[in-house]
Amino acid sequence: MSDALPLTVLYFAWLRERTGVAEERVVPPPGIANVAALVDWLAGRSAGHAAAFADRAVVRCAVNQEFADPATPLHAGDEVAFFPPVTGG
Amino acid sequence: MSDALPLTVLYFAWLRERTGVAEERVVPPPGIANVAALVDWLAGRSAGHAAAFADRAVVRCAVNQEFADPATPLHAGDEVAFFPPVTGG
Amino acid sequence: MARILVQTADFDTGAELGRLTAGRSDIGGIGCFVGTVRDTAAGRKIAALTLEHYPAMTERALAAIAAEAERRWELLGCTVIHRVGRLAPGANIVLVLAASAHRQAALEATAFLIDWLKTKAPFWKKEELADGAATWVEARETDTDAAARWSA
Amino acid sequence: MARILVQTADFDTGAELGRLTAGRSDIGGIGCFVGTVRDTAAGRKIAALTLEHYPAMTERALAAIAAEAERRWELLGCTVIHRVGRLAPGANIVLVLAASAHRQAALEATAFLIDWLKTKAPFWKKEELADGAATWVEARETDTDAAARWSA
Repeated sequence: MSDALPLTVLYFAWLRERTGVAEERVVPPPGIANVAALVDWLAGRSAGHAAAFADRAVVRCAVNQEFADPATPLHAGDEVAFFPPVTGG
Repeated sequence: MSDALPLTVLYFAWLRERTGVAEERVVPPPGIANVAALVDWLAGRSAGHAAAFADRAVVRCAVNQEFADPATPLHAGDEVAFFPPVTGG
Repeated sequence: MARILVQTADFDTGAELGRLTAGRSDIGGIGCFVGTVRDTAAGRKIAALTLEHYPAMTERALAAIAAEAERRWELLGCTVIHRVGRLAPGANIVLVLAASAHRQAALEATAFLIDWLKTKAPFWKKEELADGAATWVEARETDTDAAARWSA
Repeated sequence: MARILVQTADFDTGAELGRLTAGRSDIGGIGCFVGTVRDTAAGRKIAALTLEHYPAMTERALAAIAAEAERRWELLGCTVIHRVGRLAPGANIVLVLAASAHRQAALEATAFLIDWLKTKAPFWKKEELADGAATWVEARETDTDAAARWSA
Protein backbone atom coordinates (compact mmCIF):
# COMPACT_ATOMS: atom_id res chain seq x y z
CA MET A 1 0.00 0.00 0.00
CA SER A 2 1.49 3.33 -1.10
CA ASP A 3 2.00 6.32 1.16
CA ALA A 4 -0.20 9.42 1.12
CA LEU A 5 0.66 11.81 -1.76
CA PRO A 6 0.54 15.57 -1.30
CA LEU A 7 -0.64 16.88 -4.70
CA THR A 8 -1.54 20.17 -6.33
CA VAL A 9 -4.75 19.87 -8.36
CA LEU A 10 -5.79 22.44 -10.97
CA TYR A 11 -9.15 22.82 -12.74
CA PHE A 12 -9.79 24.69 -15.98
CA ALA A 13 -12.82 25.87 -17.97
CA TRP A 14 -16.08 24.23 -16.86
CA LEU A 15 -14.29 21.91 -14.44
CA ARG A 16 -13.12 25.03 -12.58
CA GLU A 17 -16.66 26.43 -12.68
CA ARG A 18 -18.30 23.20 -11.46
CA THR A 19 -15.83 22.49 -8.66
CA GLY A 20 -15.71 26.19 -7.76
CA VAL A 21 -11.97 25.76 -7.34
CA ALA A 22 -9.07 26.82 -9.61
CA GLU A 23 -6.35 25.18 -7.55
CA GLU A 24 -6.27 23.07 -4.41
CA ARG A 25 -3.60 21.22 -2.45
CA VAL A 26 -4.79 17.80 -1.41
CA VAL A 27 -3.38 14.81 0.43
CA PRO A 28 -5.41 11.80 -0.75
CA PRO A 29 -5.45 8.73 1.52
CA PRO A 30 -2.91 5.97 0.89
CA GLY A 31 -3.72 3.81 -2.14
CA ILE A 32 -4.44 6.67 -4.56
CA ALA A 33 -1.63 5.75 -6.95
CA ASN A 34 -2.83 6.90 -10.37
CA VAL A 35 -5.04 9.44 -12.12
CA ALA A 36 -8.13 7.19 -12.22
CA ALA A 37 -7.97 6.60 -8.46
CA LEU A 38 -7.45 10.30 -7.81
CA VAL A 39 -10.54 11.18 -9.88
CA ASP A 40 -12.64 8.68 -7.90
CA TRP A 41 -11.46 10.27 -4.68
CA LEU A 42 -11.79 13.90 -5.86
CA ALA A 43 -15.36 13.26 -7.08
CA GLY A 44 -16.35 12.63 -3.45
CA ARG A 45 -15.03 15.92 -2.11
CA SER A 46 -18.14 18.00 -2.89
CA ALA A 47 -21.29 18.09 -5.00
CA GLY A 48 -19.39 20.42 -7.33
CA HIS A 49 -16.55 17.94 -7.71
CA ALA A 50 -19.06 15.17 -8.37
CA ALA A 51 -20.66 17.30 -11.11
CA ALA A 52 -17.28 18.11 -12.64
CA PHE A 53 -16.34 14.45 -12.91
CA ALA A 54 -19.82 13.14 -13.76
CA ASP A 55 -18.87 12.37 -17.38
CA ARG A 56 -15.27 11.25 -17.25
CA ALA A 57 -15.15 10.61 -21.01
CA VAL A 58 -14.98 14.38 -21.58
CA VAL A 59 -12.37 15.11 -18.89
CA ARG A 60 -8.73 15.41 -19.93
CA CYS A 61 -5.75 15.38 -17.58
CA ALA A 62 -2.16 16.57 -17.44
CA VAL A 63 0.41 15.52 -14.84
CA ASN A 64 3.27 17.98 -14.39
CA GLN A 65 2.14 19.84 -17.53
CA GLU A 66 2.22 16.75 -19.77
CA PHE A 67 -0.95 15.08 -21.08
CA ALA A 68 -1.75 12.02 -18.99
CA ASP A 69 -4.34 9.23 -18.95
CA PRO A 70 -6.23 7.33 -16.22
CA ALA A 71 -3.34 4.88 -15.77
CA THR A 72 -0.65 7.56 -15.33
CA PRO A 73 1.02 6.98 -11.92
CA LEU A 74 1.19 9.81 -9.38
CA HIS A 75 4.04 10.83 -7.11
CA ALA A 76 4.32 13.18 -4.15
CA GLY A 77 4.41 16.81 -5.24
CA ASP A 78 2.87 16.22 -8.68
CA GLU A 79 0.79 18.96 -10.30
CA VAL A 80 -2.37 17.33 -11.68
CA ALA A 81 -4.64 19.37 -13.96
CA PHE A 82 -8.16 18.51 -15.14
CA PHE A 83 -9.84 20.19 -18.10
CA PRO A 84 -12.18 19.60 -21.07
CA PRO A 85 -10.82 18.76 -24.53
CA VAL A 86 -8.86 21.80 -25.71
CA THR A 87 -10.47 24.33 -28.08
CA GLY A 88 -7.77 26.89 -28.86
CA GLY A 89 -6.51 28.10 -32.21
CA MET B 1 -8.38 25.03 -98.48
CA SER B 2 -8.65 27.87 -95.98
CA ASP B 3 -7.85 31.48 -96.72
CA ALA B 4 -4.68 33.23 -95.55
CA LEU B 5 -4.86 34.28 -91.87
CA PRO B 6 -3.36 37.53 -90.64
CA LEU B 7 -2.09 36.73 -87.12
CA THR B 8 -0.20 38.43 -84.30
CA VAL B 9 2.51 36.16 -82.91
CA LEU B 10 4.18 36.78 -79.52
CA TYR B 11 7.26 35.12 -78.06
CA PHE B 12 8.27 35.04 -74.40
CA ALA B 13 11.35 34.07 -72.35
CA TRP B 14 13.88 32.04 -74.35
CA LEU B 15 11.58 31.81 -77.37
CA ARG B 16 11.79 35.62 -77.59
CA GLU B 17 15.56 35.47 -77.20
CA ARG B 18 16.03 32.73 -79.83
CA THR B 19 13.71 34.24 -82.44
CA GLY B 20 15.00 37.73 -81.65
CA VAL B 21 11.39 38.90 -81.88
CA ALA B 22 8.90 39.82 -79.12
CA GLU B 23 5.94 40.33 -81.47
CA GLU B 24 5.37 39.97 -85.20
CA ARG B 25 2.42 40.25 -87.53
CA VAL B 26 2.38 37.44 -90.04
CA VAL B 27 0.15 36.28 -92.89
CA PRO B 28 0.85 32.56 -93.30
CA PRO B 29 0.00 31.00 -96.68
CA PRO B 30 -3.41 29.34 -97.10
CA GLY B 31 -3.67 25.93 -95.38
CA ILE B 32 -2.20 26.98 -92.02
CA ALA B 33 -5.31 26.21 -90.02
CA ASN B 34 -4.08 25.24 -86.58
CA VAL B 35 -1.26 25.79 -84.08
CA ALA B 36 0.81 22.78 -85.22
CA ALA B 37 0.77 23.98 -88.85
CA LEU B 38 1.64 27.52 -87.76
CA VAL B 39 4.67 26.24 -85.79
CA ASP B 40 5.89 24.29 -88.86
CA TRP B 41 5.64 27.42 -90.95
CA LEU B 42 7.13 29.80 -88.35
CA ALA B 43 10.13 27.47 -87.83
CA GLY B 44 11.11 28.15 -91.45
CA ARG B 45 11.19 31.93 -91.09
CA SER B 46 14.76 32.20 -89.75
CA ALA B 47 17.53 30.23 -88.10
CA GLY B 48 16.42 31.82 -84.82
CA HIS B 49 12.84 30.64 -85.31
CA ALA B 50 14.14 27.15 -86.15
CA ALA B 51 16.17 27.16 -82.90
CA ALA B 52 13.17 28.38 -80.89
CA PHE B 53 10.96 25.56 -82.17
CA ALA B 54 13.69 22.87 -82.27
CA ASP B 55 12.21 21.01 -79.28
CA ARG B 56 8.46 21.42 -79.57
CA ALA B 57 7.83 19.30 -76.47
CA VAL B 58 8.97 22.22 -74.32
CA VAL B 59 7.02 24.93 -76.17
CA ARG B 60 3.66 26.02 -74.80
CA CYS B 61 1.06 28.09 -76.66
CA ALA B 62 -1.84 30.40 -75.95
CA VAL B 63 -4.40 31.59 -78.52
CA ASN B 64 -6.16 34.83 -77.61
CA GLN B 65 -4.70 34.58 -74.06
CA GLU B 66 -6.06 31.09 -73.40
CA PHE B 67 -3.83 28.02 -73.21
CA ALA B 68 -3.97 26.11 -76.50
CA ASP B 69 -2.56 22.89 -77.98
CA PRO B 70 -1.25 21.84 -81.42
CA ALA B 71 -4.77 21.04 -82.65
CA THR B 72 -6.27 24.40 -81.63
CA PRO B 73 -7.74 26.01 -84.79
CA LEU B 74 -6.69 29.51 -85.84
CA HIS B 75 -8.79 32.36 -87.19
CA ALA B 76 -7.96 35.68 -88.81
CA GLY B 77 -6.85 38.23 -86.22
CA ASP B 78 -5.91 35.71 -83.53
CA GLU B 79 -3.14 36.53 -81.07
CA VAL B 80 -0.90 33.46 -80.81
CA ALA B 81 1.76 33.35 -78.07
CA PHE B 82 4.62 30.87 -77.70
CA PHE B 83 6.54 30.39 -74.46
CA PRO B 84 8.25 27.78 -72.26
CA PRO B 85 6.40 26.05 -69.40
CA VAL B 86 5.57 28.75 -66.85
CA THR B 87 7.76 29.24 -63.77
CA GLY B 88 6.13 31.98 -61.71
CA GLY B 89 5.11 31.96 -58.06
CA MET C 1 14.46 28.35 -32.53
CA ALA C 2 10.73 28.94 -32.78
CA ARG C 3 9.26 32.20 -31.50
CA ILE C 4 6.42 31.29 -29.11
CA LEU C 5 4.24 33.89 -27.41
CA VAL C 6 1.06 33.74 -25.34
CA GLN C 7 -0.30 37.21 -24.71
CA THR C 8 -3.40 39.29 -24.15
CA ALA C 9 -2.17 41.99 -26.56
CA ASP C 10 -2.90 41.88 -30.29
CA PHE C 11 -0.12 40.85 -32.68
CA ASP C 12 1.07 42.54 -35.88
CA THR C 13 1.29 39.93 -38.63
CA GLY C 14 3.29 42.19 -40.95
CA ALA C 15 5.82 42.96 -38.24
CA GLU C 16 6.11 39.27 -37.32
CA LEU C 17 6.71 38.36 -40.97
CA GLY C 18 9.38 41.06 -41.15
CA ARG C 19 11.01 39.75 -37.99
CA LEU C 20 11.07 36.19 -39.34
CA THR C 21 12.63 37.13 -42.68
CA ALA C 22 14.77 40.18 -41.79
CA GLY C 23 18.24 40.05 -43.35
CA ARG C 24 17.68 36.58 -44.79
CA SER C 25 17.83 35.45 -48.39
CA ASP C 26 17.74 31.68 -47.90
CA ILE C 27 13.95 31.62 -47.50
CA GLY C 28 11.84 30.67 -50.53
CA GLY C 29 8.40 30.75 -48.96
CA ILE C 30 6.54 31.65 -45.80
CA GLY C 31 3.26 30.01 -44.89
CA CYS C 32 0.96 31.88 -42.56
CA PHE C 33 -2.35 31.34 -40.81
CA VAL C 34 -4.28 33.94 -38.84
CA GLY C 35 -7.27 32.80 -36.80
CA THR C 36 -9.90 35.42 -35.97
CA VAL C 37 -13.05 35.66 -33.83
CA ARG C 38 -16.20 35.04 -35.86
CA ASP C 39 -19.39 36.83 -34.89
CA THR C 40 -21.56 33.74 -35.21
CA ALA C 41 -21.33 30.15 -34.02
CA ALA C 42 -23.94 27.53 -34.88
CA GLY C 43 -26.23 30.34 -36.04
CA ARG C 44 -26.04 32.28 -32.77
CA LYS C 45 -24.64 35.80 -32.54
CA ILE C 46 -21.43 36.00 -30.51
CA ALA C 47 -20.74 39.09 -28.38
CA ALA C 48 -17.24 38.03 -27.33
CA LEU C 49 -14.93 35.07 -26.93
CA THR C 50 -12.87 34.51 -23.77
CA LEU C 51 -9.76 32.38 -24.04
CA GLU C 52 -8.55 30.66 -20.89
CA HIS C 53 -5.31 28.68 -20.76
CA TYR C 54 -3.03 26.71 -18.43
CA PRO C 55 -0.08 29.06 -18.15
CA ALA C 56 2.49 26.59 -16.79
CA MET C 57 1.76 24.20 -19.64
CA THR C 58 0.90 26.43 -22.60
CA GLU C 59 4.25 27.70 -23.85
CA ARG C 60 5.75 24.28 -23.20
CA ALA C 61 3.03 22.60 -25.29
CA LEU C 62 3.43 25.17 -28.08
CA ALA C 63 7.23 24.74 -28.05
CA ALA C 64 6.79 20.96 -28.30
CA ILE C 65 4.42 21.39 -31.28
CA ALA C 66 6.88 23.77 -32.99
CA ALA C 67 9.77 21.37 -32.30
CA GLU C 68 7.76 18.57 -33.91
CA ALA C 69 7.18 20.75 -37.01
CA GLU C 70 10.91 21.52 -37.16
CA ARG C 71 11.65 17.79 -36.93
CA ARG C 72 9.26 16.98 -39.81
CA TRP C 73 10.12 19.83 -42.21
CA GLU C 74 13.27 21.80 -42.92
CA LEU C 75 12.15 25.10 -41.49
CA LEU C 76 14.17 28.29 -41.44
CA GLY C 77 11.94 29.88 -38.85
CA CYS C 78 8.64 29.44 -37.10
CA THR C 79 6.39 31.74 -35.07
CA VAL C 80 3.34 30.88 -32.96
CA ILE C 81 1.45 33.62 -31.12
CA HIS C 82 -1.77 32.85 -29.25
CA ARG C 83 -3.89 35.45 -27.51
CA VAL C 84 -5.77 34.87 -24.26
CA GLY C 85 -8.44 36.88 -22.46
CA ARG C 86 -11.64 38.45 -23.78
CA LEU C 87 -11.73 39.08 -27.54
CA ALA C 88 -14.35 40.85 -29.63
CA PRO C 89 -15.64 39.58 -33.00
CA GLY C 90 -13.11 40.33 -35.73
CA ALA C 91 -10.16 40.24 -33.31
CA ASN C 92 -7.06 38.13 -33.96
CA ILE C 93 -6.76 34.93 -31.90
CA VAL C 94 -3.75 33.07 -33.24
CA LEU C 95 -0.86 33.53 -35.66
CA VAL C 96 1.24 30.76 -37.17
CA LEU C 97 4.20 31.43 -39.48
CA ALA C 98 6.53 28.83 -41.01
CA ALA C 99 9.44 29.74 -43.31
CA SER C 100 11.34 27.29 -45.50
CA ALA C 101 13.48 27.18 -48.63
CA HIS C 102 10.54 25.44 -50.33
CA ARG C 103 6.88 26.37 -50.45
CA GLN C 104 5.53 22.88 -49.88
CA ALA C 105 7.36 22.59 -46.55
CA ALA C 106 6.22 26.08 -45.50
CA LEU C 107 2.56 25.37 -46.34
CA GLU C 108 2.47 21.89 -44.83
CA ALA C 109 4.20 23.03 -41.63
CA THR C 110 1.71 25.91 -41.29
CA ALA C 111 -1.27 23.54 -41.58
CA PHE C 112 0.37 21.06 -39.20
CA LEU C 113 1.08 23.73 -36.58
CA ILE C 114 -2.49 25.03 -36.47
CA ASP C 115 -4.01 21.51 -36.59
CA TRP C 116 -1.86 20.26 -33.71
CA LEU C 117 -2.27 23.46 -31.73
CA LYS C 118 -6.06 23.02 -31.90
CA THR C 119 -5.89 19.59 -30.26
CA LYS C 120 -2.70 19.64 -28.16
CA ALA C 121 -2.33 23.11 -26.62
CA PRO C 122 -4.25 23.87 -23.38
CA PHE C 123 -6.58 26.67 -24.45
CA TRP C 124 -10.33 26.79 -23.89
CA LYS C 125 -12.82 29.11 -25.54
CA LYS C 126 -15.94 30.44 -23.88
CA GLU C 127 -18.52 32.14 -26.07
CA GLU C 128 -20.61 35.01 -24.75
CA LEU C 129 -23.81 35.25 -26.70
CA ALA C 130 -25.55 38.54 -27.45
CA ASP C 131 -28.26 37.69 -24.86
CA GLY C 132 -25.65 37.38 -22.09
CA ALA C 133 -25.53 33.58 -21.91
CA ALA C 134 -22.06 32.08 -21.94
CA THR C 135 -21.06 28.57 -22.98
CA TRP C 136 -17.79 26.69 -23.29
CA VAL C 137 -17.00 25.76 -26.88
CA GLU C 138 -17.00 22.00 -27.39
CA ALA C 139 -14.08 20.37 -29.14
CA ARG C 140 -14.90 19.50 -32.73
CA GLU C 141 -14.32 16.06 -34.16
CA THR C 142 -13.14 17.65 -37.39
CA ASP C 143 -10.28 19.22 -35.42
CA THR C 144 -9.28 15.82 -34.07
CA ASP C 145 -9.52 14.38 -37.59
CA ALA C 146 -7.42 17.23 -38.97
CA ALA C 147 -4.73 16.61 -36.35
CA ALA C 148 -4.89 12.84 -36.86
CA ARG C 149 -3.95 13.07 -40.54
CA TRP C 150 -0.45 14.16 -39.45
CA SER C 151 0.05 10.94 -37.48
CA ALA C 152 0.27 8.78 -40.58
CA MET D 1 -14.37 39.52 -55.90
CA ALA D 2 -10.72 38.57 -55.72
CA ARG D 3 -8.07 41.30 -55.58
CA ILE D 4 -5.55 40.56 -58.36
CA LEU D 5 -2.46 42.68 -58.95
CA VAL D 6 0.61 42.33 -61.14
CA GLN D 7 3.17 44.98 -60.31
CA THR D 8 6.87 45.84 -60.17
CA ALA D 9 6.48 47.47 -56.73
CA ASP D 10 6.79 45.50 -53.51
CA PHE D 11 3.65 44.59 -51.57
CA ASP D 12 2.88 45.03 -47.87
CA THR D 13 1.50 41.76 -46.52
CA GLY D 14 0.27 43.32 -43.28
CA ALA D 15 -1.58 46.05 -45.17
CA GLU D 16 -3.10 43.49 -47.56
CA LEU D 17 -4.29 41.37 -44.63
CA GLY D 18 -5.81 44.48 -43.07
CA ARG D 19 -7.54 45.35 -46.34
CA LEU D 20 -8.98 41.84 -46.66
CA THR D 21 -10.38 41.72 -43.13
CA ALA D 22 -11.22 45.40 -42.42
CA GLY D 23 -14.60 45.85 -40.80
CA ARG D 24 -15.47 42.15 -41.05
CA SER D 25 -16.30 39.71 -38.31
CA ASP D 26 -17.52 36.77 -40.39
CA ILE D 27 -13.98 35.54 -41.11
CA GLY D 28 -12.62 32.70 -38.97
CA GLY D 29 -9.25 32.22 -40.63
CA ILE D 30 -6.93 33.67 -43.24
CA GLY D 31 -4.38 31.53 -45.04
CA CYS D 32 -1.38 33.27 -46.51
CA PHE D 33 1.66 32.40 -48.59
CA VAL D 34 4.54 34.72 -49.40
CA GLY D 35 7.09 33.59 -51.98
CA THR D 36 10.53 35.20 -51.80
CA VAL D 37 13.73 35.21 -53.90
CA ARG D 38 16.26 32.68 -52.61
CA ASP D 39 19.95 33.46 -52.96
CA THR D 40 20.85 29.98 -54.22
CA ALA D 41 19.45 27.62 -56.82
CA ALA D 42 20.85 24.13 -57.39
CA GLY D 43 23.90 25.14 -55.32
CA ARG D 44 24.71 28.23 -57.42
CA LYS D 45 24.69 31.75 -55.98
CA ILE D 46 21.93 33.94 -57.45
CA ALA D 47 22.56 37.67 -57.96
CA ALA D 48 19.01 38.48 -59.06
CA LEU D 49 15.84 37.04 -60.52
CA THR D 50 13.99 38.68 -63.41
CA LEU D 51 10.31 37.92 -63.85
CA GLU D 52 8.83 38.30 -67.31
CA HIS D 53 5.13 37.87 -68.01
CA TYR D 54 2.49 38.06 -70.75
CA PRO D 55 0.58 41.19 -69.73
CA ALA D 56 -2.57 40.65 -71.79
CA MET D 57 -2.96 37.16 -70.33
CA THR D 58 -1.62 37.40 -66.78
CA GLU D 59 -4.39 39.10 -64.81
CA ARG D 60 -6.94 37.10 -66.75
CA ALA D 61 -5.19 33.83 -65.85
CA LEU D 62 -4.89 34.89 -62.20
CA ALA D 63 -8.56 35.90 -62.09
CA ALA D 64 -9.51 32.50 -63.53
CA ILE D 65 -7.42 30.73 -60.88
CA ALA D 66 -8.98 32.83 -58.10
CA ALA D 67 -12.48 32.16 -59.52
CA GLU D 68 -11.75 28.43 -59.46
CA ALA D 69 -10.68 28.68 -55.79
CA GLU D 70 -13.89 30.58 -55.00
CA ARG D 71 -15.87 27.85 -56.76
CA ARG D 72 -14.19 25.08 -54.73
CA TRP D 73 -14.17 26.71 -51.28
CA GLU D 74 -16.47 29.16 -49.51
CA LEU D 75 -14.12 32.10 -49.47
CA LEU D 76 -14.88 35.49 -47.95
CA GLY D 77 -12.00 37.14 -49.77
CA CYS D 78 -8.95 36.35 -51.80
CA THR D 79 -5.85 38.34 -52.83
CA VAL D 80 -3.15 37.45 -55.35
CA ILE D 81 -0.27 39.85 -55.98
CA HIS D 82 2.61 38.88 -58.26
CA ARG D 83 5.65 41.04 -58.86
CA VAL D 84 7.46 41.30 -62.21
CA GLY D 85 10.82 42.80 -63.16
CA ARG D 86 14.25 42.39 -61.58
CA LEU D 87 14.23 41.23 -57.94
CA ALA D 88 17.15 40.85 -55.52
CA PRO D 89 17.59 37.87 -53.17
CA GLY D 90 15.29 38.21 -50.17
CA ALA D 91 12.71 40.25 -52.13
CA ASN D 92 9.03 39.33 -52.19
CA ILE D 93 7.78 37.67 -55.40
CA VAL D 94 4.21 36.61 -54.75
CA LEU D 95 1.48 36.97 -52.13
CA VAL D 96 -1.59 34.78 -51.81
CA LEU D 97 -4.31 35.38 -49.19
CA ALA D 98 -7.53 33.40 -48.74
CA ALA D 99 -10.10 34.18 -46.05
CA SER D 100 -12.92 31.91 -44.98
CA ALA D 101 -15.23 31.21 -42.06
CA HIS D 102 -13.26 27.99 -41.52
CA ARG D 103 -9.52 27.41 -41.33
CA GLN D 104 -9.44 24.27 -43.47
CA ALA D 105 -10.99 26.13 -46.42
CA ALA D 106 -8.60 29.07 -45.96
CA LEU D 107 -5.52 26.83 -45.81
CA GLU D 108 -6.54 24.57 -48.68
CA ALA D 109 -7.47 27.51 -50.91
CA THR D 110 -4.12 29.14 -50.19
CA ALA D 111 -2.20 26.00 -51.20
CA PHE D 112 -4.42 25.57 -54.26
CA LEU D 113 -3.91 29.17 -55.40
CA ILE D 114 -0.12 29.02 -55.24
CA ASP D 115 0.04 25.52 -56.79
CA TRP D 116 -2.16 26.48 -59.72
CA LEU D 117 -0.48 29.86 -60.15
CA LYS D 118 2.86 28.06 -60.52
CA THR D 119 1.62 26.01 -63.46
CA LYS D 120 -1.15 28.10 -65.04
CA ALA D 121 -0.12 31.76 -64.90
CA PRO D 122 2.19 33.13 -67.63
CA PHE D 123 5.28 34.14 -65.66
CA TRP D 124 8.85 33.15 -66.44
CA LYS D 125 11.86 33.47 -64.16
CA LYS D 126 15.40 34.17 -65.35
CA GLU D 127 18.22 33.71 -62.87
CA GLU D 128 21.29 35.91 -62.98
CA LEU D 129 24.20 34.11 -61.39
CA ALA D 130 26.91 35.89 -59.43
CA ASP D 131 29.35 35.34 -62.34
CA GLY D 132 27.07 37.21 -64.75
CA ALA D 133 25.62 34.19 -66.56
CA ALA D 134 21.83 34.17 -66.88
CA THR D 135 19.55 31.19 -67.41
CA TRP D 136 15.81 30.67 -67.66
CA VAL D 137 14.46 28.63 -64.77
CA GLU D 138 13.07 25.30 -65.93
CA ALA D 139 9.64 24.22 -64.83
CA ARG D 140 9.80 21.64 -62.05
CA GLU D 141 7.92 18.38 -62.24
CA THR D 142 7.12 18.71 -58.55
CA ASP D 143 5.16 21.87 -59.37
CA THR D 144 3.13 19.99 -61.98
CA ASP D 145 2.57 17.20 -59.48
CA ALA D 146 1.52 19.70 -56.80
CA ALA D 147 -1.00 21.29 -59.19
CA ALA D 148 -2.24 17.88 -60.37
CA ARG D 149 -3.34 16.81 -56.87
CA TRP D 150 -6.13 19.42 -57.08
CA SER D 151 -7.58 17.78 -60.21
CA ALA D 152 -8.78 14.71 -58.34
